[in-house]
Amino acid sequence: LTGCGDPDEEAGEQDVDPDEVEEKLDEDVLIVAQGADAPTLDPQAENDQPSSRITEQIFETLLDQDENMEVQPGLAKDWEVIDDTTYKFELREGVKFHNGEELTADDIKFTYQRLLDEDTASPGAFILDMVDADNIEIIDDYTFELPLHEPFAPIEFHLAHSVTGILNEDAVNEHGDDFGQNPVGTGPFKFSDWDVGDRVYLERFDDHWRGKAGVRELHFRNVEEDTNRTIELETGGADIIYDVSPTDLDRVEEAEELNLMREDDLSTEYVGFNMEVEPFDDKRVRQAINYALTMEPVVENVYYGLGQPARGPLAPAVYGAHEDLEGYEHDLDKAKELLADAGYEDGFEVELWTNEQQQREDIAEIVQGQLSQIGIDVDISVREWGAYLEETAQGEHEMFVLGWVSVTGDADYGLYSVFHSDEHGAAGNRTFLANEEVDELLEKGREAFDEEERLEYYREVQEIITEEAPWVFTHVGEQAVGMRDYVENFTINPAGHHSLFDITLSK
Amino acid sequence: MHKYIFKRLLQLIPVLIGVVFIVFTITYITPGDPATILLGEQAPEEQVKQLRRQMGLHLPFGAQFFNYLSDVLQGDLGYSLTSGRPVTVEILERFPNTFILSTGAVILAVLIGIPVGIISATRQYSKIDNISMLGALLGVSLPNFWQGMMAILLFSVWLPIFPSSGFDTWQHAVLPIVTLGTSSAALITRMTRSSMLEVLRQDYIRTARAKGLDERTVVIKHALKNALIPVITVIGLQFGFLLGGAVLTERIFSIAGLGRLIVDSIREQNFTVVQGGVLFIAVIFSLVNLLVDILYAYLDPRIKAQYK
Amino acid sequence: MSEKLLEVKDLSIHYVTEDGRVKACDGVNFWLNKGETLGLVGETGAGKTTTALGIMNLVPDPPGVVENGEVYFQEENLLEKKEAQLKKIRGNLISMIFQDPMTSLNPVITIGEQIAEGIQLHQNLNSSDAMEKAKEMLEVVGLPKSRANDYPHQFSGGMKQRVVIAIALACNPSLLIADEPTTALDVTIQAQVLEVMKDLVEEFETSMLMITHDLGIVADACDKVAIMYTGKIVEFTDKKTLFTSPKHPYTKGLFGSIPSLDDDEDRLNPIKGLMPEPTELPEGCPFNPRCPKAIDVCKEVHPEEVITNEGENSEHRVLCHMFDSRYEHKFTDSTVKS
Amino acid sequence: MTETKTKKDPSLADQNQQKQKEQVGRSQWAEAWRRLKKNKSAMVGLFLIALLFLSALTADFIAPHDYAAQNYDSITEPPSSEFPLGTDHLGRCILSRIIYGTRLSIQVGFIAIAISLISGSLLGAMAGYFGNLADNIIMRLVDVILAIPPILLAIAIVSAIGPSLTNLFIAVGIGFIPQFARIVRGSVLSLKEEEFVEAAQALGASNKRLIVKHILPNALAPIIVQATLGVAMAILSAAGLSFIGLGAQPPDPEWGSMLSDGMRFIRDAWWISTFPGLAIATTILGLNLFGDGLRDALDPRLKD
Amino acid sequence: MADKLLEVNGLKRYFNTKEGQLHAVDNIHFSINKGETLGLVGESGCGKSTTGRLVLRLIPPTDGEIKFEGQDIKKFDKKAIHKFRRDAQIVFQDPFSSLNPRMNVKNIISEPFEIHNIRENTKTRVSELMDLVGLSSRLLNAYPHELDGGRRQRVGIARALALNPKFIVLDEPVSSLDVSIQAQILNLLDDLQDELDLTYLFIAHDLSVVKHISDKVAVMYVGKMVEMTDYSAIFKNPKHPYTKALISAIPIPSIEVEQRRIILEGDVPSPVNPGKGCRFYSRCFERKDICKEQEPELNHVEGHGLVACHNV
Ligand SMILES: Nc1ncnc2c1ncn2[C@@H]1O[C@H](COP(=O)(O)OP(=O)(O)OP(=O)(O)O)[C@@H](O)[C@H]1O
Ligand SMILES: Nc1ncnc2c1ncn2[C@@H]1O[C@H](COP(=O)(O)OP(=O)(O)OP(=O)(O)O)[C@@H](O)[C@H]1O
Ligand SMILES: [Mg+2]
Ligand SMILES: [Mg+2]
Repeated sequence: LTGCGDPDEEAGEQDVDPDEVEEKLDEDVLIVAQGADAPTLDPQAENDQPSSRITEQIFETLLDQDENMEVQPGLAKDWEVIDDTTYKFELREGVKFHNGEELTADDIKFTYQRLLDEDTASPGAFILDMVDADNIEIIDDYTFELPLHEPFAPIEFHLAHSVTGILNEDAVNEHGDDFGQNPVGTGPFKFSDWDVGDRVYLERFDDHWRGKAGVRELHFRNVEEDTNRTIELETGGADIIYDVSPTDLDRVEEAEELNLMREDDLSTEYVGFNMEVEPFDDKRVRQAINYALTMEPVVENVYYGLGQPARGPLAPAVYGAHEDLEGYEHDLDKAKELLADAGYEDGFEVELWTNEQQQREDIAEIVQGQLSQIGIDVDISVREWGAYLEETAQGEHEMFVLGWVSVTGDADYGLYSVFHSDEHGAAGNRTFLANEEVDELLEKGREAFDEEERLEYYREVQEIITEEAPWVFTHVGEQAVGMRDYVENFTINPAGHHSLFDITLSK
Repeated sequence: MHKYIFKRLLQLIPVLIGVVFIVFTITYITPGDPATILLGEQAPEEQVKQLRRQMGLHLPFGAQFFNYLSDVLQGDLGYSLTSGRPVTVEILERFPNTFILSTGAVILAVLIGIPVGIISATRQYSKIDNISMLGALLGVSLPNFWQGMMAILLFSVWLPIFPSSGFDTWQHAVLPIVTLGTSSAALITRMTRSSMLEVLRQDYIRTARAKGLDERTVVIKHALKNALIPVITVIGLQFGFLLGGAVLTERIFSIAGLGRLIVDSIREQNFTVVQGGVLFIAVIFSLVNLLVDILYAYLDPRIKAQYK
Repeated sequence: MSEKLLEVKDLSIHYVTEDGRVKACDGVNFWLNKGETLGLVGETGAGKTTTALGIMNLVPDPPGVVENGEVYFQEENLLEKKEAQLKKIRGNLISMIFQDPMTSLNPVITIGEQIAEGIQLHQNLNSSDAMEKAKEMLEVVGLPKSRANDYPHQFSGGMKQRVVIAIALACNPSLLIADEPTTALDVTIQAQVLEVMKDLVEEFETSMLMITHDLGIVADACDKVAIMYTGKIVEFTDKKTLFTSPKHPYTKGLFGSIPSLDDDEDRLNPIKGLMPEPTELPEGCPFNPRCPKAIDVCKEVHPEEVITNEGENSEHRVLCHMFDSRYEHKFTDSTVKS
Repeated sequence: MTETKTKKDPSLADQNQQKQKEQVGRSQWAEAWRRLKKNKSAMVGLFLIALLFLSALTADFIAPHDYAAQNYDSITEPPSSEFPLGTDHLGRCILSRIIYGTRLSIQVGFIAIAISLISGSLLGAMAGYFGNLADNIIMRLVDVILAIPPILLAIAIVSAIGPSLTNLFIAVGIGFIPQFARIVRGSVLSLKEEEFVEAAQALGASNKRLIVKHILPNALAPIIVQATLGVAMAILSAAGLSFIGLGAQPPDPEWGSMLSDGMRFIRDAWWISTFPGLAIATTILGLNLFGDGLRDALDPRLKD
Repeated sequence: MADKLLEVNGLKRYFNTKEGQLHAVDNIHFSINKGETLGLVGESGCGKSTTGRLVLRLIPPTDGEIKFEGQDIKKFDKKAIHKFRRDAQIVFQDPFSSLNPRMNVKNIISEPFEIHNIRENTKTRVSELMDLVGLSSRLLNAYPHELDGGRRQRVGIARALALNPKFIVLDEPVSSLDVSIQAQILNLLDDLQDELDLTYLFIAHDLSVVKHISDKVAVMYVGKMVEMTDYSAIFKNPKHPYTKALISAIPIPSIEVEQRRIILEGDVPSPVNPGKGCRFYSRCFERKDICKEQEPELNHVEGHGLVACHNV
């Protein structure tokens, strides 16, 4: 069992006193546990949270976002807008890849071209859809111009997204198909080993441009069961755990040697209507359901107080979220009235779909329970994920429970795909909302370079969406990170992939 | 004997082709499209189509199946849709864990099950018999994942003796092996007992007793070998079952095993891994069965005589 | 009169089952001298095997219970002995050949080993010496030494039976109990096996209790005969007396049931009816429902053993009211005629 | 028979006729039942199964609450007089859910086994009776099913046809086909050689009659035993599938999904998963006890 | 010459086994006259039951001709077979396995009527049959496991008689029974034959039983017929050495006759791929060189019958 250790480690140990190594190991190793393994560490090959949380440590993006989701310099130390569709970037000098090569503008071009190349078949390609990578103009090693196909105001957010992490051309070519198992980036930690399905081993990259990270080694463990993750934290099998189970929040909070950090995230859960089928083509019905549902029980019973009831389509942490939206109050009489207006005084029967995910199933059950009070008879159907996505994309559904994460932390990402009529189906708009006003406002938002103007468009569109009620906004997510009390300087990031550069351990 | 083994190996071929066919069909009719999965939900239609063509997914079922089958026959199980790595590599990476887990569980089960079964049978209806039979019944009655969770609460939380997840050191292996082993042990105990009872009724046991042999010799030398055949069948089936069926235990204890790989792949619609994984387990399972049959021959010369 | 090697006194063994109590062996008395062969004859279920197991103290418990009686072997009561002592006797001083050669050999152990096992145990030999001895025993029963490493399924029925005999005689026992040793065999093979047995018993001076249902075998191989019916010995005497002047109606009925090779009888003269259910034996004499001579007293009173012919070299015991002085007179001439 | 002289065998004048008259005509089933009745643990098993059926039938009357009613005022409450086994995270009465759940468990167990029993027996009977090619093809097919671990097979099937209760039955059922096919084939192979089958053949009986009247009824005992034990295993597999989210549809109170859903509360609210777990264990215990007893009762070798 | 009910010529039946071709029945001839009994004896595995099955067309012969009432049964069409199944019946050796344990006596005995679509008066017919074989009517609802061997065998016989057959194969019908019961059944079979004008093929390994019931006796040895003659001749004056040994081996329940046994060497040889030469060669006490090389023909011996031996 122990034999599957790292060969390098053995080699390295030879000239050091083993006892010392033991000690050092113990002190300088940070173990993070999350609920899934990363399928690959090629940032372009996956677009999922477990992978991003690791690739975030290995790769860096041109721009960065701080804990308030505001854009900060990343590998680019400066940038300017030349015109609507052209940006000029200036890179930091002396940034080293883990293989020793220095970062140049060529690497940026290579990275973006690879991401957009059809052969790469990257699930994250759409993030840079608007970028014309082939025509990136390299001015010198540290300066280049980035052309866009069309004006795209939120581009900075996109350039900070983890799929755009900068790769080294030589390393990619060297490892070919195995790059995902041998990632090479510029980040503060470099890849060292991987027990697939179990643990990823990272080591501090001593030549990082910001200096040395706080810990010598960083391990990401895969502990799927929520309860077990907490147990691992309690028993010292992990120093930090992500996604503390709602039921364990109190336990972690109250334990003396453990700390809990909570932070709103960028996700919104919703119950959507298929607006192309009866009776949900009638706004009154959608509104009635909105009035009939109260989401306090969801937060309370499903998430144990983690997160809050949603009052609009965007999580408050998202740039551009409308903070003053009131949503719908809980008013059964009004709901019944609206239903009667729409001709459904006796209610109706409806199928509510969800995928097999505990919280969504619970939400479905709560919705079922609450809607029975206004005579709507809900039949829950739990679908397998693939089938669920496919069938909801094709509009075979009536009502469904789903969520959306504004991964870039910007309103455009949080609204365009799910509410624009160009995005019907698989692209994200599974309610089939088609509202010209909404479309227009969303398009304007993309092109408005004036912050105030842009925010105004989004305010307006969020109000319309609330009024149109394609969704019942159920829940805004909150992430909870548990850690041992000796873990210091952890900063939590709303996007979920936290930078671990600063962390030190004071055991 | 060699000829027999060879013949059996030959007979495996149609079975395995059948397995390939069934798994392939199941994954084929499963809704969800590998290309979409690979590219993510937000990928543009064009790109998806392109990829489908590239993967040969536009072909009719028969053609796809034969393409796959001919690849398999050449030892190529394809590439994982999520990680892009060869399926064979992914499987072989996971297999040692699963193997240690199931072998450990089977060994534990045999070490408990056979002696307890023998004692129960030789003292039929005694207190020991009743207690062990009740234990065995409970062992098969309690869902495995529940037992696993209880084991974690008991031995990782309340009495922190063993780690609750991961699979790095021998300590990690203890709880999952015990969890899996107990239910198998329960089965083996029951089988051993009934098989022993049956054998102890036989005339040759009476003959052995009439020779004046002491009871130990009668039970161990004369009865056990005869009673072992059905027990070995159960052990073989159990082992095969554990290889692919330890999914729940692997999940509870966060062990990167084969069963979990396949289940995760099913959920991610990572079809190539599902197909390869199931095929791999089927091969191992069939080999275990063959091994069991060969073991029969060593236990029972009559069976050996039939293997031609 | 030579010494009694075995004497069974008032042995009763019952099987307690759900359906009731089977008195498989019920007050059995007989004895056997050194060097003699006693034939124990009876139909299926009469209790022959049970009696034999009783002597070996191997009655399966449960359901069997030894209710009563003594079994004297070399003047010691076996039923009072401890299991450890019995183990020294079993297979050593007393051996038993079981009914079915097909099932009484362990299919997964070589026959050499099965013979050697007992030798090793009782004669304190090491395993290779014991195996040597086992091979000799094989030759004694007419099988080549080389087959010691074969398994039972490689032998024919007759050969297996010879192996069983070799096992039984391996330690040169004083008493051999042979439970229908040839019933499962073909006639010509039966003749071979019987011949081997007779020779060996003579050679080793072994006394034998031969259980059978075939009066032909008794005529061939035995010195004494005990006829058993529903757990009781109904007639016990020497062979000659039995064949020349059988007394019990059941014994006579048996003779009448056997087709003769010499005469051309048109119809056989069988005992009427069937053996009663072992759990529901009739009142009085258990044979009374089938007995051509039964009178009222037979239906009411249990017969007691009557010893006649005491003058000769053997006793002649009969379990029948007809010979009991108390009831003799009640049997009129008309009923006695048969 | 045209002309028959009545010739009564005198042996028939049986003395204990009276006693025998009561017994005569007791089929082997009746005989087995009589033996079963004497087996204490089998009767305990039967009692537990009866309890199961009873609560399934009378759920509407005996359940204290609606199984789906959510009470936000009493979330995850420990056992109390109002909720004898406590409530779950949506404030639903666990006792009521368990009581209603018997219906589903019975369905899962019995329907899944019915599926595998019917198809397995049919396949096994055909393989055994016709032999040769049919035997080879069918048994290889069975080997194929057997070679795929049942839980993977079930997951694959459920993923392919969608997770619903019916599909769960089918998925679990298919996994059990090999067991029945093998048992039935084995019995048929040996029964085929029995003299009573040959006797019927000598009378001119058709293949159909031979299978239906002579072979299958005699193969029934091991099938029934396997079925009782199979029901237990099916309930367990269904619970396992529920654990990975492939079970019943909420809010259906299927025990396996109650148990697995409650698992995340195990440290704070043990009652949510423990009681369904006990319900499963008790049911399976009952079925196993009964099945074991039945095996003993039906096995003629154990008669003496 | 009397009517030949059954005539068998050159009958062969080989089985393919793992070890090779098993000559279960190898070129035998015999015939049975109407109303007579042919006794067929031989050691276990010599092909007696196979012969019985062949003549009833329960298994097809490898070669040879079987004529029933002068007609080749191989050529029977479906209808003729159905008729044949009424005329020819079988009673098996083992009364425990030859009755379906799930059917009661009534069902067993009435099954032939069901199969042959005889619907009228089945009830009376069944009770007549039970009377005939001496079964009490209170056993009508009994199941086989409730009956003892003798009664079971009577049920088997009743079933065989149900369709008024002309011919019955009795495949060791008494060998598993106790002597007293055996005698009762033998008497019954005798009576039935007289009463119903039945023809029997009586298979047994017990010569005294065969002698008691048969008109003619045929002796088989490893698939071959070695001798066939009148029942008295075979006992008084056996010609084939195997027959001699067989007869001498019977234990005679009498102390008056001093038996002189012929003890044969070795075991019955395997019927798989028998070589050339006489099959009895290995055990024969009168063997000659020719016996090893050449298989003896079944020849007619004047005033005796058929014998297959080079010495005769
Ligand atoms: N283990 C047992 N349990 C219950 N009853 C038994 C047992 N063994 C024998 N019996 C019954 O005891 C009676 C005598 O049986 P036993 O075997 O001694 O007869 P047997 O004379 O040897 O018969 P056979 O000639 O068939 O061997 C029978 O009625 C039998 O059913
Ligand atoms: N279906 C079969 N397949 C292969 N071999 C067979 C088959 N039936 C019979 N045999 C073989 O044919 C030979 C003759 O068998 P058969 O049953 O006719 O013997 P038998 O004289 O009736 O013997 P027994 O006295 O033991 O009943 C035996 O060696 C037997 O093993
Ligand atoms: Mg006996
Ligand atoms: Mg036969």
